[in-house]
Amino acid sequence: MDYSKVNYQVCEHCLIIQLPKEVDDHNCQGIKVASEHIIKEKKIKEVVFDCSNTVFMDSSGIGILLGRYKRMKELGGAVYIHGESGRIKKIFKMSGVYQIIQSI
Amino acid sequence: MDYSKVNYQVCEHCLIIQLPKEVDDHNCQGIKVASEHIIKEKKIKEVVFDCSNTVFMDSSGIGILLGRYKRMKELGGAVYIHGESGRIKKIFKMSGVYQIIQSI
Amino acid sequence: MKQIINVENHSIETKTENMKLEFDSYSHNESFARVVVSAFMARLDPTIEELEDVKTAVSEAVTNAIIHGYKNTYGVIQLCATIKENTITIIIKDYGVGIENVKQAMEPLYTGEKESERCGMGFAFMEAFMDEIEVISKVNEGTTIIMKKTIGNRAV
Amino acid sequence: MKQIINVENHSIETKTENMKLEFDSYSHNESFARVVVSAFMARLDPTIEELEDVKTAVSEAVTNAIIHGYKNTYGVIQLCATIKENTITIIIKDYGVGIENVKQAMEPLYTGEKESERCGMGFAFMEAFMDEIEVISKVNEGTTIIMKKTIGNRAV
Ligand SMILES: Nc1ncnc2c1ncn2[C@@H]1O[C@H](COP(=O)(O)OP(=O)(O)O)[C@@H](O)[C@H]1O
Ligand SMILES: Nc1ncnc2c1ncn2[C@@H]1O[C@H](COP(=O)(O)OP(=O)(O)O)[C@@H](O)[C@H]1O
Repeated sequence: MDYSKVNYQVCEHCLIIQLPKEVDDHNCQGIKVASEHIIKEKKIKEVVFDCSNTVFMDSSGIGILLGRYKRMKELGGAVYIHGESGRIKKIFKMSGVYQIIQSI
Repeated sequence: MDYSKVNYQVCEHCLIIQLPKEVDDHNCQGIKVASEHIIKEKKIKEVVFDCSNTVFMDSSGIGILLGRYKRMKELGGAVYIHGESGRIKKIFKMSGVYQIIQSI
Repeated sequence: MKQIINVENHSIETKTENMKLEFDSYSHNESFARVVVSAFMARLDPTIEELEDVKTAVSEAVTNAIIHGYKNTYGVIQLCATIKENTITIIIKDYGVGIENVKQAMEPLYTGEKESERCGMGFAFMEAFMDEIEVISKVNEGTTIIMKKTIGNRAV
Repeated sequence: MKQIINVENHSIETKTENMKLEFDSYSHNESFARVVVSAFMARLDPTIEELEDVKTAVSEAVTNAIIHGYKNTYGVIQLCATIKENTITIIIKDYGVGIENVKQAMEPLYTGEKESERCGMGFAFMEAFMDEIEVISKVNEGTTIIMKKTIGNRAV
């Protein structure tokens, strides 16, 4: 019943952020600080948002993606999306995320 | 997502009533009329309440059971309970149902 | 929540949380009320048993408001819930016919509806599943049920 | 539901159903509001797509009330929903800071919170997922969002 769990996994210079079941403002609150910290400490070059557990996302999720995208661009790194399902794909399409972030 | 479906199955002179997932006043509204009709038409001697799909029951469910119990007693027949899980068992124990209706 | 509090000074332990719901006395709202209370209560991290106890008590009180309070008419039902520390207080109110003799109504097996399939165990279930219950009623004005349960009282 | 109607004469096709919910502007109530609207809407038998559309719009409006309307303070959020035939109308109201320029606020990608991780797509999502949206706001008095969606409009 914990819809808000975020998981961080570091693999060489790649950070994989496993997004929660429901991505909203409340469940996103810790992501900015935690990911910025890891990106700095572990000299991260690539950030992957794993959406394979995610069934709900509102514009707060888009904010988080774009936030990391800008940061990684500054650092000369990259951001990717992975594992998104039908509904989440629709949200990404609508908000133009695929124009700047690639799905792998 | 249909929590209110009731199924009736007749086997010789036995009527099996499959109770819905959630047994409350709303979901019980058709049971009295439908079962009385079948009991009369099919000369039912035994009524079995199948609770194997039921996860919620309030006192409306007890009312239904006791209603059929009284009716079958008048007709010289019997009522049984079947397939009840932990929570439903607790409700039956609390309300003294097991003192008059047997679980098979 | 009674006052505006600043985020910085805001301590999660002492805060009170409130919700108030109004809905029509249609019988399909019995399950709606259960879902709302379950979702509100989730923040207390109840056991499944505790959750089912509260859902059952809410179901009884809402059903009574619908079938006894408003009988063959329709009206509004109010459901207020407050969480303070680990205690949930639920108030269910109707503006229906009211109860003439509350003491008698609360007796186990008493039912005012002899002809229907009511078993007279609604109040008994509310008492069994909640820690406290109070009934306030006035004929032609309506009925208010106040119920409390402390969550996580595993030792008791 | 505006009048008391007799059960016998009561036709299920034409009835209006109402609910009104008040809750505190804590961010964990974003998901609470979604659950309540989902449960209320279930009676329209929406497709998963329609349900998700409404949940997303509600999430946007409630989040805005919490983070923009009440900023660093807390207050009450009101969520009213009405079902009439197969149309759901949802009204979300806060008593917070209000919006000075509604037209600008509704522009896609506009956000008043440059420093946070808001992307300025809240209103765009509400417009995309609902059939109609109206915003009424007054500085220092609060904001009201009125949204409508007809369910089962599969041909459109
Ligand atoms: N909200 C209410 N408004 C009017 N009468 C009520 C209300 N709740 C309960 N009662 C009266 O109290 C009686 C006992 O209630 P209860 O123990 O729930 O049993 P039951 O609902 O099975 O009759 C009811 O039959 C009814 O006469
Ligand atoms: N309920 C509200 N109270 C006050 N201001 C609001 C409210 N809703 C929206 N706004 C203002 O409108 C802007 C745009 O809102 P929106 O499109 O949802 O984008 P975002 O929330 O990502 O900033 C917000 O940044 C805020 O300044």
